[in-house]
Amino acid sequence: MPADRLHVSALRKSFGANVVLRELDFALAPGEIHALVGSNGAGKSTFSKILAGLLPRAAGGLKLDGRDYRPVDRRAAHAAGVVMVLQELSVLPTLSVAENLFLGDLPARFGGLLDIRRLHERARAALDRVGLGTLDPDTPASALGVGHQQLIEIAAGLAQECRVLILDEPTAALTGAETETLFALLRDLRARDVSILYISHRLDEIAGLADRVSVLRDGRLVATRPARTTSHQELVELMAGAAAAAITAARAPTPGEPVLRLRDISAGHVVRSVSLEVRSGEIVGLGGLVGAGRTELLRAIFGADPLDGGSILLDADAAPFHPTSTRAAVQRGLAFIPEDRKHHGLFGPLSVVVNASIARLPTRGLVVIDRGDEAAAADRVIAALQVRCAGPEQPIVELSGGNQQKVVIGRWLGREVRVWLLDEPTRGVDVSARRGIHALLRERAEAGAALLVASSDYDELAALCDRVIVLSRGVVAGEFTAATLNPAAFTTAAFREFATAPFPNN
Amino acid sequence: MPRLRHYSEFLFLALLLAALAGLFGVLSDHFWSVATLQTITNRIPALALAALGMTFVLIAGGIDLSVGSVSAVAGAVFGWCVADHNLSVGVAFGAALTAALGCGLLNGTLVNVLLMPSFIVTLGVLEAARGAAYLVTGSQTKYLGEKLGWLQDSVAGLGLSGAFLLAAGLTIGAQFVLTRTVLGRQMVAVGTNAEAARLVGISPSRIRAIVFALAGGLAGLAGLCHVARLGAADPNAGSGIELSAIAAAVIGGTSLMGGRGSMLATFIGVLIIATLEAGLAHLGVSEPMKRVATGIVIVGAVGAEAVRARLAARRMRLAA
Amino acid sequence: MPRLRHYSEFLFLALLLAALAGLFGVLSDHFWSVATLQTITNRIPALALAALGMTFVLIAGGIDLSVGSVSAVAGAVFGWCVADHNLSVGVAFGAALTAALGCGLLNGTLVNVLLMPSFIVTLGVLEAARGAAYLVTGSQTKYLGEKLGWLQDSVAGLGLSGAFLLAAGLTIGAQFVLTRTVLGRQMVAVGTNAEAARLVGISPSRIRAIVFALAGGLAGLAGLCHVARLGAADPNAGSGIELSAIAAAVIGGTSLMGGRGSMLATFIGVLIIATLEAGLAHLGVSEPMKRVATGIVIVGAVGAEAVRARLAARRMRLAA
Amino acid sequence: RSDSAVATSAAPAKPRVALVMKSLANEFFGTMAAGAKAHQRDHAAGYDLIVNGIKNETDLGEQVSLVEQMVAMRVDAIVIAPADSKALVPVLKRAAAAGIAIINIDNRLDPAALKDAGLAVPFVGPDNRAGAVAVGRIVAARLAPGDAVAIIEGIPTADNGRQRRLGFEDAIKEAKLKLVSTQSGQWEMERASTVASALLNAHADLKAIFCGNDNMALGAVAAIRAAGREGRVLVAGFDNIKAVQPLLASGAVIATADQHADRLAVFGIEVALVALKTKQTADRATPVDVVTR
Ligand SMILES: Nc1ncnc2c1ncn2[C@@H]1O[C@H](COP(=O)(O)OP(=O)(O)OP(=O)(O)O)[C@@H](O)[C@H]1O
Ligand SMILES: Nc1ncnc2c1ncn2[C@@H]1O[C@H](COP(=O)(O)OP(=O)(O)OP(=O)(O)O)[C@@H](O)[C@H]1O
Ligand SMILES: [Mg+2]
Ligand SMILES: [Mg+2]
Repeated sequence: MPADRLHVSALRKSFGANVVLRELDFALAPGEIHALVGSNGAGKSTFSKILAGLLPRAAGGLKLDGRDYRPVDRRAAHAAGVVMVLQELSVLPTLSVAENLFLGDLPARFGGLLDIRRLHERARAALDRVGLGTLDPDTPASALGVGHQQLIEIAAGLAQECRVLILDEPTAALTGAETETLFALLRDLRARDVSILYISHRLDEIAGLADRVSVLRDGRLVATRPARTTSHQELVELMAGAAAAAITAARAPTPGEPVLRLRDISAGHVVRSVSLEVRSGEIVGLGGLVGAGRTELLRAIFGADPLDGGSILLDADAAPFHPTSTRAAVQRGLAFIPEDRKHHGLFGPLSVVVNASIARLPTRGLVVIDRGDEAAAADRVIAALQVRCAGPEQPIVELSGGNQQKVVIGRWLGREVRVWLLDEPTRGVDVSARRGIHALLRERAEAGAALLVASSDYDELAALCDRVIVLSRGVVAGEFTAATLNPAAFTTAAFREFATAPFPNN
Repeated sequence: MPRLRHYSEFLFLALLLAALAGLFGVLSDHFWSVATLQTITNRIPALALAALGMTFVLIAGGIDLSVGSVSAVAGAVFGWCVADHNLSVGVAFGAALTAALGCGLLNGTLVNVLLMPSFIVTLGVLEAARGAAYLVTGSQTKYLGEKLGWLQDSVAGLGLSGAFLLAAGLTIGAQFVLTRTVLGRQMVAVGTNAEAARLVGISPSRIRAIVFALAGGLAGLAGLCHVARLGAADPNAGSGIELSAIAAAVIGGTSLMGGRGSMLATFIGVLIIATLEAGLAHLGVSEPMKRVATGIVIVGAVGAEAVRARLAARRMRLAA
Repeated sequence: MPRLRHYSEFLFLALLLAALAGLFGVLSDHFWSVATLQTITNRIPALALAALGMTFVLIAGGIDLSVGSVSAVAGAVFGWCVADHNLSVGVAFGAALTAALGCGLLNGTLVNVLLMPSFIVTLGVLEAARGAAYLVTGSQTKYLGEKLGWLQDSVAGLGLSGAFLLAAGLTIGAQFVLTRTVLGRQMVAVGTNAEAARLVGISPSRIRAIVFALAGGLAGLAGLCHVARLGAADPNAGSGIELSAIAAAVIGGTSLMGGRGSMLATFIGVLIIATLEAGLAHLGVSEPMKRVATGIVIVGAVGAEAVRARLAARRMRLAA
Repeated sequence: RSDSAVATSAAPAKPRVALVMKSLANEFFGTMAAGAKAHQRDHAAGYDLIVNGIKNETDLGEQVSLVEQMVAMRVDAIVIAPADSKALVPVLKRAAAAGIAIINIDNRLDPAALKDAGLAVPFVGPDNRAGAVAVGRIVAARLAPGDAVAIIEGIPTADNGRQRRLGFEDAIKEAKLKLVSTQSGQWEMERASTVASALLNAHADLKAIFCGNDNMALGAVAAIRAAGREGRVLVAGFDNIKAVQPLLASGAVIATADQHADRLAVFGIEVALVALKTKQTADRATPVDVVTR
């Protein structure tokens, strides 16, 4: 193997008292795809941010092509040829897609005049590469769903000339089709001698894509193995540090009475005439391509967006439940986990306790918060979902993405929830925690709740759900049971309404 | 850790106040006296009450520019009842507070129904309510004499006025509501991230309606304290008080972006502003220099706290 | 599609303006006249220039409460140079603009260095700059006569004053900067999400320094237009103009949260406010009713636009 | 501190007089304060002076605070230009109860309110109404009965503003002129200019504008110039500030009233000093002179 493209030795980083990286050694070869895995909070994002110049102050040695490499900011890293696609979405809704793609480097004439023609040309080329060739570069970014935003971020990263490309969970919001487009691109880059550091919790992707895989645990690199020959189970054990028992969620015996019945629901930009049923004890999956309308459907049921038509029936009620507000929905026993964690789920600067208790505050009398109970409830959430944090008083922004997600789910455990509406519940959650969450959801089902889970991860749908309903451009395009579900049929259904372009704008 | 941080912030504010008082004590002969203290405590209630309401609104992510005008409306209604229609003080008190509460509810309703930024809604209400105060009084100051004297008189033995005790008591109450009740927590949640709050079943509109109503009601009380102090209802009362109230809240560490604030700290902010005014008057500083000094103290107080917070964060990072 | 939405917003504003003008035309006899138009165009430049600067600052995610005081500083310096020291108009002009620019840079520097919210920094500078204006003029109005007449005189044949043409030209220039230059897009980016902008290599401090400097400079020009119009430099000039400027920007659709705004729309906002003032004065409405009407128009204009936008979004969704 | 205490108890103390003004940023009150300070410098042995003003003419609370502050400082006399005729009465009553001599200058305290409070305060100041009548007559002399005129008044809640308006109205009635509109310019040049522009547009036959102060007169002149009606609309002001001198010379403003601002506070202080010595007080009318070119 030739000399390392990137060489990291004894890298250390801590936030306050929280030591995140300890004596980390790592090497990235030229022209390889190197996967990096580890449980939530292991330090993957921190590590890659240091490489990309986003966290300049860290101790230890970094070498790029044999030379000392000390990027002071993202620009310096770009100049050295190191580009990163961030885990957190940072698409700016007030700018156009094209402007978002090249924000750091807008093409200009006469020293400051925006060269719109060149901007659009470059944008079209960049969008084309990620399979969004039909998207108008002038579209305001505010009109894009999370999946498309993720693709824009990837396109922006790929548009930079680079020798090292870092992708932090790029597929977390993507479905199978987009993922395949991305992988083809990455292989192509590898062929052109670009080194790729690929962070993901989807272990199944890794064998097919990466050359080597490294495992991070508690800020240390515990192993680097050839990707193709390392089994899923092996990786999980390396990540967890012990033989983790494979928890396969047991299927519920028989679902009970219907709890949630949808009749001809129309809502949002795409959802039309959707009818479905979820029974007590049942977990129903919602699959589909990016932009299929899963999020819009869930939000409409929860009263977060207006319902444009159709009716929702709860339990055995004859009268439809009209969700006039989320407050009414919560009081009626509904719970919702949003896909956009940062904007719709987190109270960033507030503590883990406050974030964990906000859906149900324990009180003495009617109005006074019982702080003891509140702390105890938060501790229970932290324990039940193995939330990694410096303490319950830590602001939740400082937690890693996966651990934030655990708190967002955990906050509902104190309530009697009849219907769980989960939008991408394990986005950015590590394998063992994902199993934990799946087990938790199964347990809720067994306790009699009805669960509707939108996920872009086929394996998650397959592993978790009793039934899977596929949406295609807002209509129901297929329904599978655990027994009949298979990737080919699933994909056919998902594409049904998108005869040509997957983007509705054109 | 956040607890501790809280106290050090508090201590810092108290030090700032002490430094200011000390400075004036050195510069002026009679500054340190019971009488000065009384002047300051007399000046405080109206601003403190307005600032409490402002802090509620700011914490919930809004802003209320109308507090000054609303306090004038309350005073005007009180004057109209008592001076023009010979109604009893109790009835007038009730009518005045109802009017102020109404203005607050109007603010909240407009913000909720039109989904407009509160800055602009309350700017509109600032104008309209001032007009209303002029209309109610016929643009004339109404002389009332000692009708609200009980608010102004010092309470047995303490040397502090009823209005001051009311303001101090309400500050403590407001702090309790903010930190210990479900409502307070929901205000913080809505101010931090209204959409996330909505998605856990909190109604941001309900919270907004409540904080604007509180701000209106407290502004009304502020107006009545003002009336008590002047012995007259003046339709121009309280103009510009909104900026002082915001300054007090921000000096006290309340975030203009919502989600963060403390009533006790706002109260210290009010004390700082009142001490500054009293001290400058004591020195008989010229008008231009008063303006310059006020500007410097506002920027300085908030700036010093910002620098302190950054240094503390840095120290913590380095210690780790 | 975004283009189209933009135009419909614009059209709506123009309709609002027309409706207001129509209303006054019906209510008052001589309202529709060349003279009224001239009054309005004379009134506009100062507010328009201040509002342009404000829009830049708002778009970049800040707010500038000091524009009124800064415009007074510029006027005061001009008056000091010309009336007290017999300097040439050119020198005085330069000195006045430099002073205003300096205030703007001070704002930007304080915001960047102390990392304080611009609301509070500019509130402090509002006080301090007003004090400075008093100091420079010795708290006296300086009579200047026609020294800046060329700004006020109507330009050959057009019947429009130089100041108006300057303001209109700068509006177009500012709109161009905002939408067609890299700097403008960076302002939008910083105003939308300063952290995300920083991560792609834009320096938010640089952008902030620029927008506050622009706001200061434009406020200075506004102050000079004011001086030209009144033929006198008044240290009390421009007080309260910051709220009118904010109202104009917001009526024009600028977001107080940053990231969104249009200079042309701000200009229409200024026209709406100027028409309202002229119309109310034309009718000879009493001061209280003026206040009430102003409040209603501010809330009404922004509210109507908010309702329109929501209806349009709904229609689009249903049509899709 | 201790030595000053000794000084106070030893020699018969110099009386301390507090001058409480409206906005010192207003040229008129600035001149008043400057006159008082000059007087004190010349009579430094006779008394000490503390001058304070408020930021905003409508912020009564601040002025009340100032009075309380002066009580706290145990001054011997307060000479006050009240920002409001009624609202200052209660606090002045408290000051009087603390044994401080009170002298009212510039803007007269409301007699009814004073009576209600059982307080007697000497008023030393000009008769604004009479001054306005005199100014008004000069303008009226150049007009014919039935001519259209307008008034731009100050803040309607301020008594001196009201007195001036009433004075103008008296003169207008006397000369049988037609008053077409009265609007407030809030004492400000800019607002007055906006109002004047609208008046000029709405009333093509307008012959004169009476302004409650000179700043507003400057605004009115600017509006007249912008409308191209120089020489055809007469303007009258009040206060005789420096900036109005060139306009008086050019005839753009034909008359204003001089209340001798520099001596106004001095008169008050003199009355206060007499009162401290003799415990005798009486109203004292100060001169108002009409100023024309
Ligand atoms: N700004 C910060 N301040 C304090 N602690 C932080 C900060 N950023 C990250 N951390 C901590 O560093 C640790 C590692 O976080 P990091 O985001 O690198 O994890 P990760 O491996 O990417 O996890 P995930 O899979 O959940 O994305 C976490 O414990 C987190 O709480
Ligand atoms: N404001 C808008 N204007 C136009 N189209 C919109 C707007 N908001 C959303 N859409 C479109 O509506 C479609 C439905 O989005 P939704 O988020 O419900 O899909 P999804 O299946 O959850 O996909 P994902 O979350 O992976 O993006 C998407 O194509 C999205 O781009
Ligand atoms: Mg991560
Ligand atoms: Mg979705």
